[in-house]
Amino acid sequence: MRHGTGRETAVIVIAGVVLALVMPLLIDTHVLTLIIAHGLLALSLGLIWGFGGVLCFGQAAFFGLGAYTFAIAGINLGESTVPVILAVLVPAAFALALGAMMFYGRLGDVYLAVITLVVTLILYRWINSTAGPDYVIGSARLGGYNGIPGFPILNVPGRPDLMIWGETLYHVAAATLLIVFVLVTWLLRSSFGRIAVGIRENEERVSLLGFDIRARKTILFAIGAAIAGLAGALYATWAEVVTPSLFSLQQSAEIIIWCIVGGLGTRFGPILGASVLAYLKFSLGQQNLVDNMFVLGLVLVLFVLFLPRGLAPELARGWQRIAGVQRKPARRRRAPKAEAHDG
Amino acid sequence: MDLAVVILVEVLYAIASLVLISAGLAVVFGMMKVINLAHGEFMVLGGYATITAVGLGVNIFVAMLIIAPLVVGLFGLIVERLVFRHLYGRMIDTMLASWGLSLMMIGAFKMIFGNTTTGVSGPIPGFAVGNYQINGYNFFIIVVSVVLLLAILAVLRGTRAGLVARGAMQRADMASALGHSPDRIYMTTFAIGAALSGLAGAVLAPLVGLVPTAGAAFIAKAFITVIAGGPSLVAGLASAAASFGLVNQFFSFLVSPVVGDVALLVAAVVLLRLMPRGITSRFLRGKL
Amino acid sequence: MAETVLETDRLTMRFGGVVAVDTVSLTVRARELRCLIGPNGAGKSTCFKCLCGLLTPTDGRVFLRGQDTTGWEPHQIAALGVGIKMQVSSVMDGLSVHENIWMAARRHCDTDAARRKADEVIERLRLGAIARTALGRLAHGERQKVELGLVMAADPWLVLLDEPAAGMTAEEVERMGEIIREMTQSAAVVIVEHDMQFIRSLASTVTVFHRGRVLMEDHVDRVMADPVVRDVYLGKQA
Amino acid sequence: MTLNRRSFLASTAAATGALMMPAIARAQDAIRVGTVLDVSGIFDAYGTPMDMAQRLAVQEINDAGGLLDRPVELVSYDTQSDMALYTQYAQRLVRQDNVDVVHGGILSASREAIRQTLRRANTLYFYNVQYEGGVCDRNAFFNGVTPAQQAEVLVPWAMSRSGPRVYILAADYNYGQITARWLQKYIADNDGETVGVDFFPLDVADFGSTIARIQTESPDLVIAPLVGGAHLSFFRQWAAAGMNDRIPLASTTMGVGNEHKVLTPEEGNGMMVAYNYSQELDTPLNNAFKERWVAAYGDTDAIHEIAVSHYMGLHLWAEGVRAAGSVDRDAVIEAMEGGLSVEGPSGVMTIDPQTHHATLDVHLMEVRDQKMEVAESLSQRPPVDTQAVCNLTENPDDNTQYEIEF
Repeated sequence: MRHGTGRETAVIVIAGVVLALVMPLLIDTHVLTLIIAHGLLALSLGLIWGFGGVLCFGQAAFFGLGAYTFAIAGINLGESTVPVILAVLVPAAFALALGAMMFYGRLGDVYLAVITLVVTLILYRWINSTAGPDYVIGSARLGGYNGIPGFPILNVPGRPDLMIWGETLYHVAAATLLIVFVLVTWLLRSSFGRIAVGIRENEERVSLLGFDIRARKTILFAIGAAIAGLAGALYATWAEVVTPSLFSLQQSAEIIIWCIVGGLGTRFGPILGASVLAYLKFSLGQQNLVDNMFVLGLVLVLFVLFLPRGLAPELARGWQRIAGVQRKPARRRRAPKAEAHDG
Repeated sequence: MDLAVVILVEVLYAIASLVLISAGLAVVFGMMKVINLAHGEFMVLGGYATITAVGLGVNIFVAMLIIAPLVVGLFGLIVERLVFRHLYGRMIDTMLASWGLSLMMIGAFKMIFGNTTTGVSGPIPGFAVGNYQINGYNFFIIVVSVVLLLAILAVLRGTRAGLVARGAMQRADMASALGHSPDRIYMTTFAIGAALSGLAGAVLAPLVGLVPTAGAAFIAKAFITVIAGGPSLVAGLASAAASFGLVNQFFSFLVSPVVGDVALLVAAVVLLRLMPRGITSRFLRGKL
Repeated sequence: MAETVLETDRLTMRFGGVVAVDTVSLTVRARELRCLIGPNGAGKSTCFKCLCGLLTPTDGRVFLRGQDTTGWEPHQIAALGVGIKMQVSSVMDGLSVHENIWMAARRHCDTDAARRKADEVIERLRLGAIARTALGRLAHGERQKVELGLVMAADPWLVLLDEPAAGMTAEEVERMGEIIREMTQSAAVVIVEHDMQFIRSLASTVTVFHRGRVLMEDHVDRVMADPVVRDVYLGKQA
Repeated sequence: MTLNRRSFLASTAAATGALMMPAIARAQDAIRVGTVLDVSGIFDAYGTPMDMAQRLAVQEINDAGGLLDRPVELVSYDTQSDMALYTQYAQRLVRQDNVDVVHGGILSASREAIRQTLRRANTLYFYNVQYEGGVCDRNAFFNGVTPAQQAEVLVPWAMSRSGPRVYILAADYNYGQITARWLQKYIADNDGETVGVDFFPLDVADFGSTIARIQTESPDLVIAPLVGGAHLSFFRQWAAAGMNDRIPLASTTMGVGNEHKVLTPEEGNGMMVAYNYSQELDTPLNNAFKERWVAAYGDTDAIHEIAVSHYMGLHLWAEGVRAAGSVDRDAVIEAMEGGLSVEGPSGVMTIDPQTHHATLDVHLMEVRDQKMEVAESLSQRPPVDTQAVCNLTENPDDNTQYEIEF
């Protein structure tokens, strides 16, 4: 198994590097960097939903929290290394608290969805009403609807004068995605990851085997939030502005759609979904023929009806047919179990 | 004293509008355990139906109370046949498909009606309470929502369809045991839920400017109200709407409407943490 | 006499006005095989759920190896070394047989040891041919067997089984009996069961539940012969 | 390269292909004007007429032989009322499209989102919308009315027609926040009293409790710088409660997006506003402008004040290029700083070299039957608010938005 993991890592790294070098020939690196940030965000939800069975309607909250943390810490510190670390830690800590509240409260699936959605809305509402001059953190004005422009963008660690942007930012982003992807692979191969999949499959059984599912789900939730926070920081340095729309339900919806379209229960699927749809959205934004919400909605409905497992498993199957490789069949997305009857 | 009356009316109005906003969603959720995330857009469709009908010279009350529910109910019936009936038993998939539908509807509204805020003027004049002026339309909304709740109660209590519905709410297989095909029950329920959403959107249209994206503001509140209400349809709806309406207006008056909204959301989180299965799982058990 | 591994002290569970379990005091010793029987609604399943932490009793206490575990979470009880199998077959459908059993073993040993343990359990249960198959594709009997494997892999000193023989063929029931007897080499086994044929074949001590209370506790043969038991329970069955 | 991209997303190629073509493939010598406007989303009532106006302006410039004998080409992006898209498209305009100037931005939030990006890229920027004032940036020009031009005259006029106790309801973002402070200043300057200030995020649409709260203070006048579609419901609910007969309303924004044409006459009548433009201005230049607009778009329904100021902004810039004889950023800035001036549908507009803001006419108006009737015209008001804090002649590197302090 260890040996297998090593080989898989090597394959991922090689494929990733090749992809990172080839893609700029097809798409502008500026757009690619955005796609990578979205891919990272999709991966974060793909991890907790696809492998942990936790459907979070508010993944955008962690994304926004990461981006805002990066911007606010950047303005106060004047450089970006500590802000990046904080952008990972703050959403993770927030998710730890929120997750503990939800999972230790034994909330069912729908209720989990409601709480995450509501928390996102609260954050959105709150951040949206901070335009007044009293809302400052250190020397950073929160700015309400305006968001925060003009914070220091990513720099070489220890050298605040050496900014990372343009092509270089693309390479840093691609490397970040690759590293996170490898880390997620390792996590899923580890006992923790395999037990998380067990929890997705049958929560009660895993708990009857003696594992504390509440703690494990909380930790997984926090790991997902940490990745989303990192994606937020990446987005912030790319966009050079953070706005409350990062926290919006629209943003959360998009993340879920990326996962569905790409394929749940796979690592690559959500990233693929995010890439395809983010590119589509970017392109649709430049024409007025069809409304892009309409297209996104249509894509979602069609996928749920006709391709509920998403693109990645289908592509994998196509590849297997061509290559004749035998692998384990991809699993179908599970409908949630009936809630445990209460007394 | 006058102020107290004004505040009371505003609180009742807030509760009534929450009931209205949530009724369609509650019926669908109660019967089918499906969260229809296109509910907000169904409401917006009701609003547009009203505005279009009024533009064509129809009496505004006819447009709101008859045309809009019919149009949206019919639309609900069509999408149920086209999309949702393929997804029963796959709860998350149903939710996602309805989300997709909601995005499509927003897009379609933009293409058809444009993105500009539209609306109709309220048909009822304001009137004075002592030194204060109140929006007379508030009373209309309060009346409509009370009538709506009583109507649901009467149907559930007094009719054969209501009996089947109550059975289906308890257990999905109960209805088929009574000799009714679940397929038809689901179809009817969805259409009725959609019609109620259309009614809500139509009745609220004169008060709130209508934009294609207006549904988002409704769905979150409706979602929260329905879930927090818990298993009983009418009692749950009324109790959750009352709690949230009270909290919302209290903070709206004390601080601002934004804080009122945030307080509502915080109340929802606290409530669900304390009563994870909703208010009526602990209180008013066994009521309708 | 062997050490006491499971003890309940006046265990009581009320649902609203209904008393499902009424001051039940049980004692199970190490490596004992004990069956809990009774007609439907007698309270044996509710009692079982109180033992494994799925329900918190209204009154009374549960002790496992002397430790007061009343109100503990199921995972805490399982983590003590208690193997639990519920009435409805409950496994991780999307995972393979090996992955399922590995997970059960993983709680008390490291990854590699858990893999060896899983291999060993699969060997003992003769599941080798389907070790890599996802549980969702298996027949009911096989799934039940895998679930027993989950229990065995945890090296428990107490095993709680709710109707292990339900829905099995005669052959499978026989094999199940063998496995259970094998388990008693290292653990006490408590079984909630309906199937009298099966209970007789196990030839163990039996606790009879009736209306939430313990009616009688004795060897299965004597219980079967008792007229009161026949009246409340067996009489209705016949 | 183009081929690859097309095959990558064949389905959208038809719609987007033109935009993906490398810059070299287009007309070599065209002068490129980049614009970012909300043509869809909740602010499209502002953005769509602005987009129509800019097309008209560019067409006029090209019909007159272009600039410096080169045609002018418009590169427009729809920012979909999403502030995050502004930086995205602004970066695209300067990095990929290599435009010579950027016009656009509607909400102050969008302006602040792109201003720094354009400054860093040394691309000239024109913000052609009324705003809260105070931005001091040599790379940018502003031709919309600011509080000293608008609120300073609107407040005393509205107070003289109602009374001294004023309640302020403002949109909750930089425009509303800063404008509310200016309003408070002018109310105090005119011996009035501000009895309440409330801020509303742009998606608030239910004002029931607010209307009750206002009544507890019983002000003589309500001034409402509210913005966007959701806030329109305030005016409707205000009328529905019968308040429009009891307390007069004034606004610094109502009507900018043609809100007075969406509201019924009963709802809108009597509201007091002050802008640089009204369709009802009976001047030869305005009548000619409306004729050209009708020729292009059929009717005059869409024209509103910021569409006109956007149109004026483009002509101001074109005049700057003509005067400089070049599209080079520094040359155009120097030419503009020479006190450049144009005359158009909204009268004469002259650039103030010290602040890069415009000196312009302001009209006090009252809404009557879905029209803005001019009650009084004040000609050539300088941007004194910004002049008080900003001097680009002395301090050309300044890059701040100054806010009013009490």
